[in-house]
Amino acid sequence: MISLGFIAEGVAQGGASGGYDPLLPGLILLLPLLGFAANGVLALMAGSRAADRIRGGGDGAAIAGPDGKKPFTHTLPTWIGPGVLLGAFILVAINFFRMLGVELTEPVIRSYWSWMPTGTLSVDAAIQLDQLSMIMMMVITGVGFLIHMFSVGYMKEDPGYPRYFAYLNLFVFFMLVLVMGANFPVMFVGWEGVGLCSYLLIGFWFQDREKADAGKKAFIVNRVGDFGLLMAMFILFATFGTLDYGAIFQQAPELFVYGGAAVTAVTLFLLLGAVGKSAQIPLYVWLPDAMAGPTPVSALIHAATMVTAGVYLVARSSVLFAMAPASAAAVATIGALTALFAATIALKQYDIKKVLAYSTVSQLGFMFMGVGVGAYAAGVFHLMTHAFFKALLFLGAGAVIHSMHHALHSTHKDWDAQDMRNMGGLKRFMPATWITMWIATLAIAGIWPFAGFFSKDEIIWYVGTAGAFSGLYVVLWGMALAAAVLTAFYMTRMMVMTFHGPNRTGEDEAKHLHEAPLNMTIPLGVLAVLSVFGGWINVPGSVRESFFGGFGLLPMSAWLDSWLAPVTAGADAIRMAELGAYADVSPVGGGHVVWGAIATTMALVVVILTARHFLAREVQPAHIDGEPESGIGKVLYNKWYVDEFYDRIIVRPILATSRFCWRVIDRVVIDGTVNAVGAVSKGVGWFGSLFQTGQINTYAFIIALSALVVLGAFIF
Amino acid sequence: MIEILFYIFAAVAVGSAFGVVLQKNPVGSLLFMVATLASLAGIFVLFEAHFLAAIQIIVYAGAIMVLFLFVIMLLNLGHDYRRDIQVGVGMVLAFATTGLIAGILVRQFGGAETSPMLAAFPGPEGMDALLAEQGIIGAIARPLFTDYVIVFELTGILLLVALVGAIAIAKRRV
Amino acid sequence: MTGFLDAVGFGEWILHALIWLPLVGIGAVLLAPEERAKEIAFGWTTGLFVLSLGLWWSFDPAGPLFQHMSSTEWIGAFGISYALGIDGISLFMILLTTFTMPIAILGAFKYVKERQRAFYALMLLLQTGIVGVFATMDLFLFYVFFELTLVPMYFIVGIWGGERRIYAAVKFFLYTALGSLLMLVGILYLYWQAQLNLGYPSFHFFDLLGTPLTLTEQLWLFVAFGLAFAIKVPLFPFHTWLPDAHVEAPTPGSVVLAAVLLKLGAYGFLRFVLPLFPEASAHPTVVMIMLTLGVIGIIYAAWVAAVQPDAKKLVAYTSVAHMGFVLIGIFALTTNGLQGGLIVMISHGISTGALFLILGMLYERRHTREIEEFGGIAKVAPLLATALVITAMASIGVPGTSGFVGEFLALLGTFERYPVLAFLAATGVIFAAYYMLPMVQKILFNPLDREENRAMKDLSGREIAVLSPLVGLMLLIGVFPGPILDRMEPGVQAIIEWVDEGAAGGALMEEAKGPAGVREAPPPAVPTTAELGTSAMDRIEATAELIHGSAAQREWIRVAIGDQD
Amino acid sequence: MLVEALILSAILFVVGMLGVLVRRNAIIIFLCVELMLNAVNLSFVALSRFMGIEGQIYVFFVMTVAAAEAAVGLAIIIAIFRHYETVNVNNFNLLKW
Repeated sequence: MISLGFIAEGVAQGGASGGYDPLLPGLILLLPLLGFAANGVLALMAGSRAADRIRGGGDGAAIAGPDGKKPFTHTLPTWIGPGVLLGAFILVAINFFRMLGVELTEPVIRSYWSWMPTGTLSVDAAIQLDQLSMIMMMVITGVGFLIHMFSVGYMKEDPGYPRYFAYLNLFVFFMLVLVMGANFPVMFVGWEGVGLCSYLLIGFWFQDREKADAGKKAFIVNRVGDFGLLMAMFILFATFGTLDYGAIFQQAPELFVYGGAAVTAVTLFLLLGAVGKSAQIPLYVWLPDAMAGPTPVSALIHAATMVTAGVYLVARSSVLFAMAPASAAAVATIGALTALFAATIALKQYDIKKVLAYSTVSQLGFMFMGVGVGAYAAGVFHLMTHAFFKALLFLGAGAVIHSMHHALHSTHKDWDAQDMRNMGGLKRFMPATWITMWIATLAIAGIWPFAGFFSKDEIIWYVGTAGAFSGLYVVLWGMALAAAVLTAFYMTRMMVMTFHGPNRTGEDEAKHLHEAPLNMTIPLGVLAVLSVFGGWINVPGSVRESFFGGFGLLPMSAWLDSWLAPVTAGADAIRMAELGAYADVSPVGGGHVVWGAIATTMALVVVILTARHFLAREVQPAHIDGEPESGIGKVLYNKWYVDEFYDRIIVRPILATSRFCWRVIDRVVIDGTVNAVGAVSKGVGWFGSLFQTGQINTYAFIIALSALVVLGAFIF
Repeated sequence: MIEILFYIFAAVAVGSAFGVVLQKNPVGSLLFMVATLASLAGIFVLFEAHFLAAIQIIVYAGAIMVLFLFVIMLLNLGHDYRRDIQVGVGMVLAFATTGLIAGILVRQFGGAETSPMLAAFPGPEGMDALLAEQGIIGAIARPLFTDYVIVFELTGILLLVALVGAIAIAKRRV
Repeated sequence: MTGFLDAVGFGEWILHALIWLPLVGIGAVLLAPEERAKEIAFGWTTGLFVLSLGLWWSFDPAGPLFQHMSSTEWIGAFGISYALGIDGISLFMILLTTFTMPIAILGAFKYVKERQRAFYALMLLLQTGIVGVFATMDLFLFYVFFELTLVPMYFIVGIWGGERRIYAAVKFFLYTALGSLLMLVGILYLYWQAQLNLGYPSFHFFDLLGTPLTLTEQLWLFVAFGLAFAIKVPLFPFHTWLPDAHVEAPTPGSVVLAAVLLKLGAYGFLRFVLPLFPEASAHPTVVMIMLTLGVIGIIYAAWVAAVQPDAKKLVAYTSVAHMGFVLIGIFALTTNGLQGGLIVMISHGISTGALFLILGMLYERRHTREIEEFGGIAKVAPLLATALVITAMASIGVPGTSGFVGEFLALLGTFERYPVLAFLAATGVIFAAYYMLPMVQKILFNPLDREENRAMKDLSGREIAVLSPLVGLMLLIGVFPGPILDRMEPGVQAIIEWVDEGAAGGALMEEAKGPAGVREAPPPAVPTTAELGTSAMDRIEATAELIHGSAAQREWIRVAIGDQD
Repeated sequence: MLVEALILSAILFVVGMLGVLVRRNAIIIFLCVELMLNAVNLSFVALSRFMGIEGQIYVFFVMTVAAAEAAVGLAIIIAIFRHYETVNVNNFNLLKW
């Protein structure tokens, strides 16, 4: 049914493809799916074998067979898992470079089959290739491949190794569906699919109740967002009669009123979806818990790709958001609030992954600010650079945890391998990890010339210049700056506590601390290179001419902006028409270059001061240090008690209502009514049985009386 | 003449009917019943139903009533003088009900002779002609063995079943 | 394929075969030795399924609305005919039935250990009843088959059920019988009205279609029919029989109950209530009531499901929620809504059937249904865990599974007309995760801390054979629902147009009757109403003449009813 | 004379009914039922005088049925008497439940 030729061609839709002819776009999707299928079969085989061992009284954790060698179920995924990703990445890269060479103004659409034809609705299983999806695909398959490679080293001793790669491949498949879908429903397939994979991977070690809970929480919270997305689709369908991107974005300026209720509702629902997936206030709570999954998963799903889907969604629907200024402002506001709020929590976390998780939430807030003020390219830019350095940070943290775990395991010490207070001085043992993570830290802190400087600075700049449209953005600008400062602080704090100072692991344990193997450090290295140079692809002209751009030495100027221009053209045009161009100065004066200098200086100062502060401080291991007792520290440590708050006002009331519905309404009211009807029938029967005396006279009398009645009826 | 006879028979029938109901002794009731049956047989004769009058005496008064008597004697109820008539409210209600029924029936039957519905039928003259032609036995037997032959046969089966049933029920289980 | 089917005259005998061959199978099962009964029943139903697959090809999506029509007089005096025929909607209901039956029976192999012959005979009887309901075009026949499904189910729950089986069976029977008796009254009234309109008696769907009824009449009839179907669906607040019946029923009983029997109600709404009482069905108040109840059902059932300690009861409540989606899809009266509702029906049949089968398998292993008794099962039974996760995902409507297509379309269709209700109903998507995931977690995940669970066996070959077609179909329908939607579309469009045209009896109804060509008005077997005259006396006189023919007796009757003229 | 006969039959009928209602002796109740039957017979006979011979045929059947009934009824009374040593119907409540 689906031949290779079909995969290659699909059915071309839409108008001019600008001479661009994608190479096997379907195969990009198919490869991870095949990888999933193969690894899935292996996982089931491995799982069944482990199950047999458990039934035989064993622990099921051992991988090696009787001959001491790993069975094929644990060797094949090593090649299949990363292999399909490499293949997909190569295909994406080929397509990317082919697209580079042509002027593509409209997305290239390939339709495979009619998915939901109902008569009035027609949804095709169609994919589209354009500049935005291409960038996303590059990030997904590129960073994805590196993380797969890292995982080979990280997960190789885990009994669920094949299952892990099955999930990971499936995730990549769904993520690609998300960014390649040519209409909202297909995108939604990927949207919920990645949620499902996230659920499975967070709960990968499902034997641990907390981890399984975390997966469940992620899924349910995400579903709140999915609900928003569903509603948005409904409104769009009711308005346009179609759910294809092309048709909707083309007709939106005609069928929607600028700033009208309909478009605002659509975009607010889209925002709800984005907020859920991208872990923004108020639905961010699942992401920190999601750190229960294996660390490479956190890197891939909860830092580099899936959580950025919300940003992608806003960028993809840029036309709609441009038409709904209120919603766009809401996006930016939520982004700013989240950026600042999550950064404050990160200040007081001791779990290395929790710090990174809140940092991710905070950085996603930056991206939201970017797309919220209409700087879609800037948002996507930060999405990309963030994918590099945050993946690097997570992988580095993974390497650290891996090493810590080994060390603690060697003496069976029950310390937490993720608590930074138990680390310290790791740079001696893990120099490669140390260096690469510092690069990433400087990048995320926004220090020139690392990638984060360019992307974050651009967002802050646009938020500031948007202050010309509304005073709100000036406030947001201030919050963004504050969040940037906090970022520099908590990241440095993390680095210093982890890698510097004296080692707190313990003497015996320290002997077992070691650098990660090559297949784990190579991805770190590649990502480090990207974290350095990744930002150079989108340096605005003014900056390029300044010191920060090497006085024009960079080969390109604002490449990403121009690359994404066809995608954001519609939105830009609307914004230009309705609001006008961005201002050229920040709210308090000063040009782009000036503020770039200010920002990087600020960040650098904070990094240095923080480093000095924490180097000077003596940190105690976790079991001595304990939790902060009081004050703002305690509140931050407990994450502003948001989880508890939600538990009180949402979870428990719903549970209580549920119980009430069951115990009272169902059991008492409805079933009670039913049983009451039964009881009434019985009562009537009992009353009738009173006449059933068994005495012939009574019966005779009743007969006579009835006869009298009948006769009487004849007369009267 | 016929009318006088009718009233005499009627008076006897009603009187002994009350006797049946009010007599304490079952045997007494039974004898009153025989009297009623006999006077009804007389009335049958007045209505030119000679055949029925005959079997009324032979079968009813003769056979069935004797069967009752046998049972009374078999169960030795003849000496049971205990009053078994219901008294009090039951009695009043019974009288009221039956009285009302009687009133309704009598009121309904009052206009029977002049009722237009009788016009469609042969009337006494037609019956006389029939009897003159076939005699009472013939008049009854002809439809009985033609139109009603199946019913007639079924009656035979009914009697057989009743016979078997009576034996089966009354037989003392060993 | 189509050519071959035509050559063997497939369309002419297939429906009769699907209805009556199960009864032949009963003979085979009853004659077989006790321990072979299940195999015969399985083989028989599988054969029937293979037979029914031909319908997929023989049913022409571009052809007339109703196909494979046939009609034979059954009780001529009352215009009752043995009339069969299917449209795209009944096509899939029949396929769902024939597909579910062998799977349910195969799933019962180990569960049912006593009186096996009787059990499988009843299952086959059930199949006759269900297929009959879906295939019949005659309202009286429909009622007969509708009631026929009650009897075997009553015994299946009552004999092979759990501890409170008698209570559950009686509750099931009384609840549903109450509704259908009201429907019988409605059917008879409709029949009477139709006879006045047609001039001859008939229970045929086409004859009843377009019977002129006042709005009041329609509303009353809607209540009579609607109550029967609402109980069957079940619609909140008539749902309380379902959890009891499901919990007590043996696994195959639950499977058939969830997969097919509940669909009878929704099918009844689609096939009879909407076309026959269009004005009432499109009446804003009625629609609002039905939609509101549907939405309440979705949310309420989800909430109640979430706090059930008994896994089977939980799944039973999810049925209520799913059928809520079906209801709103139907009563939104949009193409998308109806199509979605139908897909939800199919999807719910498959996924909930699979859930019950899996819970049954767990029950066979551990003899408990308490969710808390399990935990960490994924470790010892990875195949079962995989099946359960996929099924749960299909049940909560994750895209790529059948559940999503249905819920999405149903909600989309509802939103077109009733945005606020669709909004509320869509929250069911959230609550679906809220009830299903904790159950999955408590059964499959969490520590494997009970000794009994450590010894649990994974799926056997038979169980894999039971579950894999279901799981495969969930994914297949999720990805390629197109062929199904295409085939159902004409039927759905017809229903919408019938309702839109209302009681006027528009061209489409005539068209539907026309090309089918099978049905013509039979010559009147008894005097028509017109001949009978209108006054009660005239009718009695005429009737008396027919029966007796004697003027004298007529006079008697006249006197008897007190007519003194 | 028809009217008088019908009235007589009505009177006999209600007297029989009265007996059924007020007596407790099963045999006498039974006798009263016979009385009611006879009352009906009378009306049959009286009407047959005007309406044809069928009335007498019905009476014939009624008598047959009465005979059969008497046989079975008395057998039942005997069976009951053996069990309860009485024929007072107040002592029987077999019809209950």
